[in-house]
Amino acid sequence: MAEAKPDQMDYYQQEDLLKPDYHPPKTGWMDTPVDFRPGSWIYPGKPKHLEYLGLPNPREWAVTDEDWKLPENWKEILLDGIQERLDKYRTFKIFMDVCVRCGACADKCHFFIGGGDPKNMPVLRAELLRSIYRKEYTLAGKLLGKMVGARELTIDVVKEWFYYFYQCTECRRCSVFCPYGIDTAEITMMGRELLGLLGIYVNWSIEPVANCFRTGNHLGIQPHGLKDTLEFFAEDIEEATGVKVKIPINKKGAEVLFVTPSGDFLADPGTYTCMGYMTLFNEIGLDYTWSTYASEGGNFGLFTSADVIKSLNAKIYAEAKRLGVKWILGGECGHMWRVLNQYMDTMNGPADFLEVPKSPITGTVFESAKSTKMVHISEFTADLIKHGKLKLDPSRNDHIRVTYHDSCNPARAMGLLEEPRYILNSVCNNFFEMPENTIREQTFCCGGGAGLGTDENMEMRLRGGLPRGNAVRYVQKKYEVNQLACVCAIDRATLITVCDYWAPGVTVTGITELVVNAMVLEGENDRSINLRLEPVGEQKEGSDDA
Amino acid sequence: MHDAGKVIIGLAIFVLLITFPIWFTLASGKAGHRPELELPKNETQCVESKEYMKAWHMDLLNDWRDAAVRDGKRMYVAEDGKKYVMSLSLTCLKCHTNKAKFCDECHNYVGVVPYCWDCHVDPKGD
Amino acid sequence: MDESRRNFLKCSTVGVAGLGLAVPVATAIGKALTTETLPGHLSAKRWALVVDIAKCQSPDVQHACVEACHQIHNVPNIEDKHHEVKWIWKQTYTEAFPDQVHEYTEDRLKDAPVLVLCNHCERPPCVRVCPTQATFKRADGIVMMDMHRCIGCRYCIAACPYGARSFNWKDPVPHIKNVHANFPTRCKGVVEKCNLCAERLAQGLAPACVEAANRVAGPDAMVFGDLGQPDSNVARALRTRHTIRRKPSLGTAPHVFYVV
Amino acid sequence: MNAVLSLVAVLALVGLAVLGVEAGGLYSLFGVIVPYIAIVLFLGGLIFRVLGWAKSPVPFRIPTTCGQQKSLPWIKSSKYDNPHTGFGVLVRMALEILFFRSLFRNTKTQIAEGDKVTYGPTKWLWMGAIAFHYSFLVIFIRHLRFFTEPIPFFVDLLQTVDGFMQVGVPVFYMTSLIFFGALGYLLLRRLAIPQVRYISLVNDYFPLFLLLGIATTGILLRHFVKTDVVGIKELTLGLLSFQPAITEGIHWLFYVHLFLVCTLLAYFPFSKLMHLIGVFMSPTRNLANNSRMVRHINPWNAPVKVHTYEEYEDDFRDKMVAAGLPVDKQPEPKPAQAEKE
Repeated sequence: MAEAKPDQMDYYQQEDLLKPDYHPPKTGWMDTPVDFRPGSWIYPGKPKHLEYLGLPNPREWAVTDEDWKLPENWKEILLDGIQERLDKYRTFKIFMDVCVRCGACADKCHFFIGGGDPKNMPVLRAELLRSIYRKEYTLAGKLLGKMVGARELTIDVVKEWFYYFYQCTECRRCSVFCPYGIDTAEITMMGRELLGLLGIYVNWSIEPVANCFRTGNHLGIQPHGLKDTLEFFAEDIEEATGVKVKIPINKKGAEVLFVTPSGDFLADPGTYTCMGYMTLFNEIGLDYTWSTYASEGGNFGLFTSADVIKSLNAKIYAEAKRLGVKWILGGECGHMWRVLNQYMDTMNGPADFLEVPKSPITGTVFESAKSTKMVHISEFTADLIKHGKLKLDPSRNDHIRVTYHDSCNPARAMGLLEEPRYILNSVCNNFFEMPENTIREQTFCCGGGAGLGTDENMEMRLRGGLPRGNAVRYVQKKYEVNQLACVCAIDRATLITVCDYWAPGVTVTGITELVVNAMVLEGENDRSINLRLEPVGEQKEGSDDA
Repeated sequence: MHDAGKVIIGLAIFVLLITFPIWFTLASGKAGHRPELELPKNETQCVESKEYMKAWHMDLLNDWRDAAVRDGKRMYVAEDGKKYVMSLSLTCLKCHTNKAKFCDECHNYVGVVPYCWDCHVDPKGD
Repeated sequence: MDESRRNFLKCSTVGVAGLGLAVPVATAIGKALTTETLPGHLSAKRWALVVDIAKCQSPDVQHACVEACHQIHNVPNIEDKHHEVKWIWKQTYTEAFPDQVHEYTEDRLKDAPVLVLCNHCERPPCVRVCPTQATFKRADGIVMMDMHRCIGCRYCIAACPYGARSFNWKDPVPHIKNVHANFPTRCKGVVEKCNLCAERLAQGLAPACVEAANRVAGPDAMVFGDLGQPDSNVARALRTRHTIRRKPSLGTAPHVFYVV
Repeated sequence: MNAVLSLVAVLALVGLAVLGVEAGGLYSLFGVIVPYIAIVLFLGGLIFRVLGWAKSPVPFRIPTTCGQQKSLPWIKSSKYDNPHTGFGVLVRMALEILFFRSLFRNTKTQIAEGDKVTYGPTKWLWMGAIAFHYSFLVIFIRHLRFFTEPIPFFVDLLQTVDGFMQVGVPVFYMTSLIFFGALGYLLLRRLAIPQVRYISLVNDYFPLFLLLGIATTGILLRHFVKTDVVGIKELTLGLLSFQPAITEGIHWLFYVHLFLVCTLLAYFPFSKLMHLIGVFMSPTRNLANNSRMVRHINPWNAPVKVHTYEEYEDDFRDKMVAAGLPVDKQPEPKPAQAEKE
């Protein structure tokens, strides 16, 4: 077997990762330089994507280069950028000023728990920016400098920002515990925007952004490609269930526009979730349509800048208006729902051309979405189940012992906690919760959110995934859990690695996949295989072996 | 959104609370009030010096009560050798005949509520 | 340095601990107290009281004793039995001496009213249980109460086998007919009892009840004196008369004796 | 190091006041001018800082949600941890400000038995914080007896309750002890916990030492170095009725106490102590999670470059047509086809 590389999980020994050194280094944090070891950072954005998006300073460069090829006036750009953001965001100003460094946030961050690097304590992550703010905007900082936590803005500070603002998944767990609600996600977003002013992006998020801008989705799937994909899924659905589903695309006058993260078009197990949507909508006879133009619910703009969020998100309302739908339904995704819940209406609303969402099947009016006009698939499905509109046979999922991972954004930026649990309890007979400090608003990130879910970042993903992985292993040992359900596409991509590493034998699934596997469909076949085209019951044996 | 209204109302409440002593005292018109003590007419000398009594009278009384109640010794020998029976009602109030115009003046002024009078009797009533 | 100050200093030292300021500052506190006893005060090695049951049986005598005591000590007169406060009062012989009576106890004693008060025990259980040393035993045997210290926990009430202690369930002042200015009243929430007229002894006077009993019932109705002196009238009385104590089996060694 | 610097700074302030009053006789400076400057800096600075915060808008509604959202009527929503109404926000803020709700949630993460990550509840920091803040508040209100004439009833009431134990004369206040203990705890944890020590700055130690200095001088003045409190009240009433006059015979320690308090007041608006106001203004806590119900307005919501559907269709029209997908604008007919027709 070839020697494992830093971007492969076999490179890392569990014994090592389980012994993070929580003792801070002897040198003060301002005097401790960043260690750019492979596996702990992400490749920079390629110039072609920056050029396409009209972002500044496109160039070839590497993180390990001494010279990051920053513009001559980089310092001025950053300081102007800070000032601009202080003027634009009260959050930024207050969060710069009120932290008392009580340290309550420290051991709430999955990267700190798994890595022990003090700069991954949310408080210190923020201090990286605060120290510059103090130097430039406070009298004490100007006069007393380091003593009061102020420091000069240097290239090394910029490099440190890059390292640590791309070691934060903007999961907001620390914010739950902060007595002032200081939201590190906000600070990380500001930090990333500032870096962006110098053309410092990571390719893992800026390439999807460029793709999304052009093709409507992160993966760059073109309209005909999307059609092919969905048709391919339809074939699999027919094989699995015997039902031939309709595939409405760009259909004008449909009642509902359905938007989901494009991850569901490409990678397993997201694809099964996608097949789940198609089967579900077909079964209930929903008059809906896919869109090729707005073929992305996710929004890597959230990991880039407010302007990019807005630019990518604008397509959803624009397409809803063009197609003349009544309201919008959103699929299972984490950060997508942060954008839809907290930014969309403000940025691109008002959606006065749409109607308050009303389920055509149950007649339920979704009052809580009366302004955005956008409903979460879990809210929609839970309502269907509550009204008995789905014929369910949960025993079809009896080979699955499932636990539920609250994705950070729906949990802490929205509060979608009960709907998925209600669905899971309705479609599975064996549902087990992970320990209470690791679920709901205290849920742990997968370690790969906010644009960090790439293999070159493997060490940090495994370290950051430790708390979640450990909780999964706990229920795996205690309840023989063999599947982890979630409502997030990034989770469906990154938790596979986390589970394989920390809790091997546990597979990852979306909720809608489980729903459809338990549904009794009209005109169905013997349903001996599930949407994964695996014989029902095989998975359990598989996990027993593991 | 700025929520300017809420911020200004909040600030106003804060300033109003913080400046409470100023407007409260000015409004009461008693800012210039000073305690006026009615001193004994036929006695010029307290058991100890005026300065000592001003600062330490409460400790002296405390010591008196312990000596009288716990040790059974009821006679105080002052710095100058004079002897006094240790009794709030019988000794102190013999000269300071008007509690209201002596004790209470300062106590009320600085908000001291001694619990002496819960039990000890002011012979003149209060 | 006296007891309460020492305790206070203990508390405040904790407060400023670590600042190294407590010691120099504590020494700067006002001067030490010079005190004396009053001229003519009565002292004893061990005070004791002998009550002649027969002589103190008449309502007149008993009334005089109770009145004399309660008047000078500002003991409130509260009708409600639950809230009643008493320093000296009457009980039947049977109630007062339960271990002396039997089914053939003579009629003259059985229901005879006996004056009872705090026994100023040699081994007072009330002192043992008091968490703040508000109740303490003086060297001369008087079981004394320092009202300033009483926190109203009522352990002493539970501990006293003679029911000699009363709790002030409400402010007693409105229930005092004529407030006696020379003696403090009590406040709500403290326990009180007979102090064997410690304040009168300090002035050279016998306890008020003794004075009243002997005035109304004639000499030797109550004999009060120093048991530590073999020739004192109290010592003599105990030597020559048959006396009993209340509930001797409890081992508290009361120093109020009764001539049967 | 930062702790030592802070201690030295506070001791220097003490020395300054002692020297100024004892050696320099600068009573008017320390008794009148400094207090006036301090209160002006405090109020002016605080208003300036708050208006500075308020000048920046809250462009997005980004509450941290700590419970179930309001969605379907049959799902019980968490009214206060994830409020969707103004009233819910009010309760959430009250819980936060009065009871330090978020800190109460605190957990301690440990890796147990080599491979189990555990999260135990820990209330020490919460207890320390509550004890400190509430005793501070009580001490603050208690001091109103020196600043008001007549003294409002609640000040007397508070003093009675606080001195309920009736230990010593003048009675020792329970909050004095609690305040000291809490300050000591907050200082010790800063020094003892490696991570917290690592992040602690002079800005963190200085207020702690300053408050310890204020508390120490205060306790000394009340219990050990008894000075003329009537004179002190005459001084304060003079100050706040804008007829300042120095009273003779006040102990120098009082001027030290006053000077440290003035330092605290002047330092307050320009330090982390502004969390007093910040806690009210934090947008992650004081907004309702109703952004899907009510549109939140961003005042600087500037237009951005968008790839419009028209541009998109222009890019992919041929492929869409070839795949049988509907298009808004039919492709230009090719010349050959035109000929046929």
